[in-house]
Amino acid sequence: METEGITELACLKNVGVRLGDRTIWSGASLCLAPGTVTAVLGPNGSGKSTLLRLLLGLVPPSSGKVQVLGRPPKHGSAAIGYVPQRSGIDPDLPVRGRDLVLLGANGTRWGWGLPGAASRRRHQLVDKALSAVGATAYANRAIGRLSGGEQQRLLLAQALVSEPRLLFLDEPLTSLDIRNQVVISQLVTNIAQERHIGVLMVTHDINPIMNVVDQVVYIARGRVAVGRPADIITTTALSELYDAPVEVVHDHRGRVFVVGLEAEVAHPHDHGSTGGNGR
Amino acid sequence: METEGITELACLKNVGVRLGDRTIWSGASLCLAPGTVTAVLGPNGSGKSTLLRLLLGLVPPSSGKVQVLGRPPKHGSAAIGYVPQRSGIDPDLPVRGRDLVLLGANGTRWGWGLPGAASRRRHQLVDKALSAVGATAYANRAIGRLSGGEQQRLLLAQALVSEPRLLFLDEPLTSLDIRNQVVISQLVTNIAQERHIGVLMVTHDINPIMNVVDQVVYIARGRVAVGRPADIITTTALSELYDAPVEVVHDHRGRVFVVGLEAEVAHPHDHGSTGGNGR
Amino acid sequence: GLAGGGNSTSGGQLSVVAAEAFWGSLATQLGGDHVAVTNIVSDPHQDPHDYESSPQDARAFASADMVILNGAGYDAWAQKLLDANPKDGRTVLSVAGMIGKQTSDNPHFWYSPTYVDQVADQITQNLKQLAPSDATYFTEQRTKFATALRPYHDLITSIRVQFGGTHIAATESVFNYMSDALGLQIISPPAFMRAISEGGDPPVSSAATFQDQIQNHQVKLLIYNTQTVTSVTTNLKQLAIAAGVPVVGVSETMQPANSKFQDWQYAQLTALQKALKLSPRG
Amino acid sequence: MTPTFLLDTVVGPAPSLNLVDDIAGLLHYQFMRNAFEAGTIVAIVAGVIGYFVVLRGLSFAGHAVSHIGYAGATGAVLIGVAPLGGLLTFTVGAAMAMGFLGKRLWGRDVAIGIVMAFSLGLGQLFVTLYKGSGSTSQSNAILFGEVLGISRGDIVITLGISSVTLLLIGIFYRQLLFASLAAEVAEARGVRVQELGVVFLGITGLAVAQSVQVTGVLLIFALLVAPAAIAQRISTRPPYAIAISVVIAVLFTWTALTLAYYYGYPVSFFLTAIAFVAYLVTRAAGSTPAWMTRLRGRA
Amino acid sequence: MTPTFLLDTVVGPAPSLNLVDDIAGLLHYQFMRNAFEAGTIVAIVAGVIGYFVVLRGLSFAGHAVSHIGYAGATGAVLIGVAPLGGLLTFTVGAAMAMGFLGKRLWGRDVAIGIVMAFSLGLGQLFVTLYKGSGSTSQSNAILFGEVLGISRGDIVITLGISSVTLLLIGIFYRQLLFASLAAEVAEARGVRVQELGVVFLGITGLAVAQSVQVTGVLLIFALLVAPAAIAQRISTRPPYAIAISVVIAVLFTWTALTLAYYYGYPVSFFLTAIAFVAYLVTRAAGSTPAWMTRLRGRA
Ligand SMILES: Nc1ncnc2c1ncn2[C@@H]1O[C@H](COP(=O)(O)OP(=O)(O)OP(=O)(O)O)[C@@H](O)[C@H]1O
Ligand SMILES: Nc1ncnc2c1ncn2[C@@H]1O[C@H](COP(=O)(O)OP(=O)(O)OP(=O)(O)O)[C@@H](O)[C@H]1O
Ligand SMILES: [Mg+2]
Ligand SMILES: [Mg+2]
Ligand SMILES: [Zn+2]
Repeated sequence: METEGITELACLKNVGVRLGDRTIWSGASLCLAPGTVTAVLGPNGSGKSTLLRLLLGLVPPSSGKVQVLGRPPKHGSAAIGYVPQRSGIDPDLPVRGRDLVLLGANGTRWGWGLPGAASRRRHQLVDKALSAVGATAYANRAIGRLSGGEQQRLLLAQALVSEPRLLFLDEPLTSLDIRNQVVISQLVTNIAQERHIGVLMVTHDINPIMNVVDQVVYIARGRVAVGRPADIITTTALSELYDAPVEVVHDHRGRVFVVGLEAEVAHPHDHGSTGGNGR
Repeated sequence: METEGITELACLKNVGVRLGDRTIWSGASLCLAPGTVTAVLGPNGSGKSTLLRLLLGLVPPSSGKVQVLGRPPKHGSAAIGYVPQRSGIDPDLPVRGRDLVLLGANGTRWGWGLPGAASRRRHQLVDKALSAVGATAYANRAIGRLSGGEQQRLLLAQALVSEPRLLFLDEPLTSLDIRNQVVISQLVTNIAQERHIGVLMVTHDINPIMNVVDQVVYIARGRVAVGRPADIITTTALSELYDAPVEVVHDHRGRVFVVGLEAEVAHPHDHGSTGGNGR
Repeated sequence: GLAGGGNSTSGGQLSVVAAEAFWGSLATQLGGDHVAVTNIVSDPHQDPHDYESSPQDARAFASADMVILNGAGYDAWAQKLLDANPKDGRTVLSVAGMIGKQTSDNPHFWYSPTYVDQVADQITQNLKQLAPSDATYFTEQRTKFATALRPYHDLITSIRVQFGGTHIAATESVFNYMSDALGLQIISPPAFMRAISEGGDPPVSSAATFQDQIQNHQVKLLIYNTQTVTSVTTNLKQLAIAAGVPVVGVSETMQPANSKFQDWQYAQLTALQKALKLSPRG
Repeated sequence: MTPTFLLDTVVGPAPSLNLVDDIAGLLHYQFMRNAFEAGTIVAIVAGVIGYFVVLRGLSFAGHAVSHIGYAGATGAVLIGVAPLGGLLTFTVGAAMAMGFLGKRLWGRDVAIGIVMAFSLGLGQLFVTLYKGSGSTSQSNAILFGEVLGISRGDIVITLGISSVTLLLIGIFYRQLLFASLAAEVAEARGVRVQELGVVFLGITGLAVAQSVQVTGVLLIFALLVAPAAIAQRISTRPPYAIAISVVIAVLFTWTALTLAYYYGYPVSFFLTAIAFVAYLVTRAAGSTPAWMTRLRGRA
Repeated sequence: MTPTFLLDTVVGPAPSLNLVDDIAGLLHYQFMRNAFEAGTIVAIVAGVIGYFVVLRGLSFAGHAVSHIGYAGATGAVLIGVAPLGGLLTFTVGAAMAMGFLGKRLWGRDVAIGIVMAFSLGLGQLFVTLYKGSGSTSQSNAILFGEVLGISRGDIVITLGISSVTLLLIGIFYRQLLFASLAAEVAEARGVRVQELGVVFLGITGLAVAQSVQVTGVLLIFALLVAPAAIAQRISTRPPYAIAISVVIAVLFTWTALTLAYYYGYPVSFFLTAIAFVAYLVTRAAGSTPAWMTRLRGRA
């Protein structure tokens, strides 16, 4: 953050955003540097997905200045890899997963796409990406019939294969089994460093990405806080952010875990309710 | 499990299931007892959601015997609350979240639903459920426009309000912020105990439900293992199950955490690949 | 040919509404200045998906003293407009009803010189009943009209004498009554003509037969309905022209729309006669 | 050039400024009274069924039904039975076939399209097979109603079938709504989603086929789609939205009939134009503005 | 009763068992040669465009376009310009309006329905304004082609417009596919999803309008929907599925023309019946069986 300058891939300066007649959040200032991973955290409905859509140019800022890859974002960008929160893939979609991934590589291009060196290279890229997310086994099956986690991995492969300069991932670990949560967060970090791209990743579960994050963006109660993980992932800071007692614990290898303090949690409006004791 | 008998809400005896031309899993035997919470764990595509759909009677068993609420399941059941993995709610759906929750209470009934004592009681139930999942604030907005986590909570409220004897939740904590993960797993346990119903919950993240689970069902590699959490959530058992080094750690309060051992994890087919170093 | 708003019996005139202008033309000539005639011209070949009466039409039917319909399903909409407005003392003349035809019969009754005379008689009779005091006037008008029709009848007779028995082709059934009257023999495949007049697809084999009949000069001329034009009929027309078979256009409704019935028919018959004379080989 | 035409055909009686006189003028003719009555009944049914048609994305099916009845009536004329029987058999049968073949949103329009095309093809065949002429005029007469040509008998039949339709919708109301909002959950809860889809298409088929017979194709189709689509933008509460849809449908019908009476253009032109403009306006307004939001908050 | 009718009308030449003779017989008439040529061109275009029509759930739009052209042609006749101009203006214009109003799958059928209803209402108005001058038959002739009435000139025009259509699809191919499979992702990646939808509907409008003019409404619609729907059940690889769709469309056309030649029923009946049966068979077979799975594995 402190090194903000010409090398930044994307910057927000005092930005606010409105959807419908509601102000989602305002006063956000942050930058994404090449080779870094930024985690976006915050309670449901705080506007994390909206931040991604703003950076993609699919939602306009209501105030402030947004620069992405050197210009204000507009109508998306072929240089940005994107995994949405909801895939919206129809169960009956009669197309292979592999084809969706291939479109990640060439779906923004014009023309039919003749065979040739470029096409072969793209097919190799697709194979690599499928293998990296562990989707090779089911890449040739109709995508709609796949399980939630299988679809999620194909969407990730689709984003990786696009050779992006920025990677926006909206809860990319959703529906993934533990093992793949680890594999894929590792993968994303490696890619960020090797290719020198910026990664912005929305997540609720800090564990799988704890040691790969360079910057944390917290969105809550209409405000956006940005900082280093070490400064923000503390019991005090998180408890305040989530309006709930959150404890940060460390295991015997020194890694960090954030745990809600179950005993003390109760719903503010309806203390101790179980949602159905009225029967 | 050992107390299998007439009080069981649902039982599988040596059941197998096929989808298309693939055997998803076979040889599953398990029972759901009233007042207990069963967690379903397993890698992506192992057939967890399929187990739920089987118990709902939406997928037929290819072998073995299935009994749910005293008879073989068929075409779903009004006595079962259900939260699917993918909501499939259209972004433009012009209906309030509250109405969906209300349909959870009366959507299987015939007729128009005249106002009266029963109707008032249902509306109270709806209000309680909304408040329990913390959805009161946005329950009157069009459901399609809500954030992923907000929709997820409404789906949960919909399942809770149906006064079910069985509750099938497919990754119900997906997209929920940490705080609500805690609130809702607590809520589900309480309901299971208070109302004496059986809960079957698919999850990847064991943490939020670790201390509420009575039984664990592991599905992997076509086999289904069932046992007490203490027997199964061990470093050895899980590492074998997930085909990956998994460590089970405890924090200073004595709670259990399952952590993938990142340093040792690599994709089996493509060791050390980052999915895109071919560029 | 647009319908006026003609409200009920104005200035001592009887108000007559004709569903089709060709019947209206008869009524106009038979009623003279004692009758105000409103014609509801509507294209019979319109896709019923795309057809609708206007409120003026409905009002005209509602307030008429006498209504003339073709019937036999040809103007079912008109029957509907009548049913929607039951009115005492309104005379309804359905041509099909009068001559005892069903919905399954060829409804192009105005192409039959016999039916035309019968309808004229019936109109006169109805007018007399509606306005008994004008009875003599209407009798005079009927006589005048008979005179006006004479060239038409004479031409029919002359064609029958000269060309009776000749084989001809027709793209659809509009001309059938007239060809009977003329003694001409339409040998085109009935399945083809039926399909065209019903707005259907003609069977391939019937199209092939039709084409053969033209190219092999089995027919002396082609009768062509200028108002049910499809690409198939256009093609046949061009084929006929190429093969030197004369093509005579006939229209379903009066052309031009404001002409007199007998002038319209006479012009068509003259063209037919000319074509028969021109036609190569007997 | 158009203005000339427009001025040219304004031949209707001019409205006075006296409301009572104007209404009396409007209802002077039996055909206008009948049109208002039957139009209102049809509008109410269309408003209710339309809510579900729009919610379930079934406009195509609603339209296809009017084509399909045509084939049925032609076939009935061919084998010599009452065209109305053929109409209803074909319509309800085809609606059910559509329902069975197109369970989900995706691929349903294919099922509708193929069933519709086949029905039309059969209609063509029937026309060819029919020996006498006049099969089309005969089935036309049965099939395509005219809002200005409605008799008292028509109104009684319309009222009867409409009541049945509304009753059926009432019976299936909550299950239908559940299945439309969250099909997978509804299915899991025991709602027979596919069967319900078939039944609903059958009901729609019945309602549309009988309305087409009375008021014509365009009127019923426009009333089926536009009021419900507008209502869904005004209220997100199903019962309110249905009520709004009914009110809009009735208002559209009355306005179109009145305009058509005073200016000599077809009722269906006014109705579809009103529907189109109203829909555009709602969409343009629907993006956010405050009054709409307030309305939504309440309704 | 039906069998009597069926036997009754078999009036075509009987096929010999000699293939060469049969083909020569089939192609003896110019109109049959033209039908085969134009039918093949139309089938190819329908096979390609149909793939996207089915994938995007646009069958209704494909059908609506043929209604809409009618209004345009009638309007053109009314103001005295060439009907073809009115046809194309209305078709492409309405297709674009549908595209703008119906961005997403949900609510799109409403947009199509309302635009279609309004176009039909306008057509109605034009007919009223032009009453009595044979306007409709003139526009009918322009609008509704017949596969048996195709001239050499028609073939040239068909070939021209078809090439343009295929070229446009080729240009937008990958973006169209991306937008159809995962609209949100494609939009984020910079594909102009909404504009593309409008353009695609415009292309479809062009292709359908011109095919309707040559081969008729039923033929193009059945070819647009059924072959693509079947192909999507056979292969999950887009290029293969498109190729299969084209092959099926061409085979359907040839089979229907041949059957219609030998048995005296309309071409459109055979085509729609073949399409319907083939679709049912593919669906019944599509549930699982081994051969299909093997085929899928390969294609
Ligand atoms: N209709 C179908 N035909 C063939 N295979 C299917 C079908 N539906 C699902 N499958 C496959 O069955 C397997 C099990 O699916 P299921 O959804 O039960 O997995 P899951 O354990 O819930 O996975 P996840 O954790 O990703 O949700 C997957 O590999 C999926 O691709
Ligand atoms: N088009 C819209 N109009 C009005 N409000 C909207 C619209 N789209 C989203 N919202 C609201 O904006 C808020 C932020 O949504 P967003 O999807 O960004 O939340 P999020 O932080 O990603 O939540 P989650 O963790 O549940 O995914 C939510 O309350 C949502 O209901
Ligand atoms: Mg989000
Ligand atoms: Mg699952
Ligand atoms: Zn249509």
